[in-house]
Amino acid sequence: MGAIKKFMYINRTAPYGSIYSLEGLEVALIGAAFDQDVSMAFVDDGVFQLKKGQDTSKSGMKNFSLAYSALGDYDITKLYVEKESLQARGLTVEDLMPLTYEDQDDDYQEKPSIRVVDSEQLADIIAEQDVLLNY
Amino acid sequence: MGAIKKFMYINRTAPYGSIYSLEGLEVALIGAAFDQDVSMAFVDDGVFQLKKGQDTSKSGMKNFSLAYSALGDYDITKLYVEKESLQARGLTVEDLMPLTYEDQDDDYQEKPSIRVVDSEQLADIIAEQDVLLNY
Amino acid sequence: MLHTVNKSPFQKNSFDTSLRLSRKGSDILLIEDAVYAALKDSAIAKTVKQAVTTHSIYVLEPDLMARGLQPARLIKGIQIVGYEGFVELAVKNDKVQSWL
Amino acid sequence: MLHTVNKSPFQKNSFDTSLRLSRKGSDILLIEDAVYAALKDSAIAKTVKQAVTTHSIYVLEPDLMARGLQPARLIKGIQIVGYEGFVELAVKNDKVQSWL
Amino acid sequence: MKFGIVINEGPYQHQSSDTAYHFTKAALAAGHTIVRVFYYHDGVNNGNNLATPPQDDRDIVKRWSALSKEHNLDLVVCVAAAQRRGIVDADQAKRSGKHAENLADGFRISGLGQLIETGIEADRLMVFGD
Amino acid sequence: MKFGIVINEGPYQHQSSDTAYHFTKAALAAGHTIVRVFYYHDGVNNGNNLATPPQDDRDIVKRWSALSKEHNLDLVVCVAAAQRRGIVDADQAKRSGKHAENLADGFRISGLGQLIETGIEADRLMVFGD
Repeated sequence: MGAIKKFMYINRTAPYGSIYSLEGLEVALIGAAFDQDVSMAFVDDGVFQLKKGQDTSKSGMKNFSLAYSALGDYDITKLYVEKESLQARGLTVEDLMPLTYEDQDDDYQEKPSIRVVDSEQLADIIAEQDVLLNY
Repeated sequence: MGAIKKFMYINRTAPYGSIYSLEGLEVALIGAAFDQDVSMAFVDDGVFQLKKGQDTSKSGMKNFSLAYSALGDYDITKLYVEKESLQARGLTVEDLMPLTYEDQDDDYQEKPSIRVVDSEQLADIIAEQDVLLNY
Repeated sequence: MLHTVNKSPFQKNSFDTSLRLSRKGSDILLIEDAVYAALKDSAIAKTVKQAVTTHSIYVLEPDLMARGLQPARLIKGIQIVGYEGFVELAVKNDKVQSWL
Repeated sequence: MLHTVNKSPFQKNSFDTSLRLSRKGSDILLIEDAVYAALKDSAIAKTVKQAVTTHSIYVLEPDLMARGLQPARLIKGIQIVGYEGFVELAVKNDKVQSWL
Repeated sequence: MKFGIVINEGPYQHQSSDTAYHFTKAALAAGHTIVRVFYYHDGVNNGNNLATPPQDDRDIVKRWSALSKEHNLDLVVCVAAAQRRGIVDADQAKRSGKHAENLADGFRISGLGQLIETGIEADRLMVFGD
Repeated sequence: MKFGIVINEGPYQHQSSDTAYHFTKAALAAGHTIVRVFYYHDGVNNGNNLATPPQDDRDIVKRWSALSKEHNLDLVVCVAAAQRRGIVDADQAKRSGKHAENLADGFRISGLGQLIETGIEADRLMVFGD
């Protein structure tokens, strides 16, 4: 199939209000098997997908938030969170799930997957991608 | 069935981008047979539903804008358009289709159905309704 | 009169419109993604704090919980209700408008 | 890079985000309800006029026509394309991002 | 008190059908009556009995059917909206020359007049959508 | 040039499927190749062959089937999204114990891997949705 492509999943929707985030996560997990260069961006209400402490017991929906913890095991280790989106929502990175991965190139040390970037940095990262999918 | 109720259809979506406005108009036309006190409000992007000169020939969708002209014949004669929504979109009432009805209580004179009201007036009108449907 | 809102105020204009087109003294219930409007320290918190002084604002607990929002994070004066409370608000008010 | 936007800027934040997260010099194509962003004299016209100086902004003619928007009503500098032009923009740019 | 329920979005894609379901259950538990649940726009997809959601998730279509059975609820799918989107009962399938029907138990197909009637009969009309 | 097309919303409710259709036709007319049209989320409802839209409106499902036949397009419906929403072919109907299938001509059901493959194979991936 030729060269490795840069895939980015851009998440802009909150969880539960619509299914995009859940079905978007399913794409990311399946896509991990294809050995491409994968990253995810969390922008606008997408930052709420990573909020700690989700509990769907009273609303009867499927709580899929724990699946984000699996991303590291699937070698999806670049989770870009836009600083401006966090700030507008009164959140800090401490409000987010502490997602990590084991760095194979650094003696399997556990490192944070979440990288807070500002709009300008994220615009540059988006401009470097080959394939962009939106949830 | 008892007393006549005040039904209001509140239209907040633009035409064509989604089907709400078309299917909402179908409700209004069917509902006219039930002899209730019916009015419609056009708010936010809903004001675009009444824009003159819609032409779907190149986009292949169904042009349903002419059906608004039929509202008068169905005794739906109170079309409230929010002034603030028009202004925010750079529109004036001259941009809208000239919808009219024949006033049975005034020698069948042709009168305009569109009534531009400000937010505060519309809030009062909404508060007087019994049944509110949203498109 | 009861107004419900179900969209995030950061994403769509439904919450703004509910404030503009509801009379003072009305009840507003935030459900689904609209519960984010209740967050302290957000870019719209000032608007919401002001709204709490003119309207009675409620937020649906099952939707708060699903989204991981603790009561301590909410703007003061916003009241938390469950589905039973949602029904009670609809009974107490003589009409309901949904801002979608 | 081509960015497409399909939501009304009066209703949803997609257009704002497309401006914030696209590099200067990018192409932005307004389709579906996003064509309303091209209107002169609107509450957001100032932002759009500014964007025309930093980005190339296009608008899809079939969607303009469906909504009854005449070319004379558009902000100067916005270019009108058809579905063929949409394809050409996607060919010319090496990647495409859809702001929904 | 008599409630009417309107659902304008399909299952799963948006939360509307979930919220409407929990509201309806809570209203019934509080002793209220449900005049009718009316499905409009993509809401008609709540009545598609060919759905098989994952086993670890709720089954939204079956849940409505079960609630209808338990409380004798009138679940009405709008015929015009259903035709556009491919939700048909045996009668509709025959009329439109389709090879199958896919309307779930407890649902029936009827006209928009039923929506207006719900508004007239109910003390409160609750709209759930996107 | 090779295009991949992704459609995330069902027919009629949103314009996405219309825009994707006109884009696809224009790309084909300009001599480009369509690697695949992939239907995800409510987009799977574009493949429901039980739909009967009004005669004065476009028939979105049939239009995709016809375009597929004319240009030998690969129309793929995501299996997981389709199961949730009740879009099944004969094979899926058998597996999940359903009484009927409702997948339109020219469509096939397959996994999410086909979406990733489309992204890899296509020179440009176009996403249409809400």
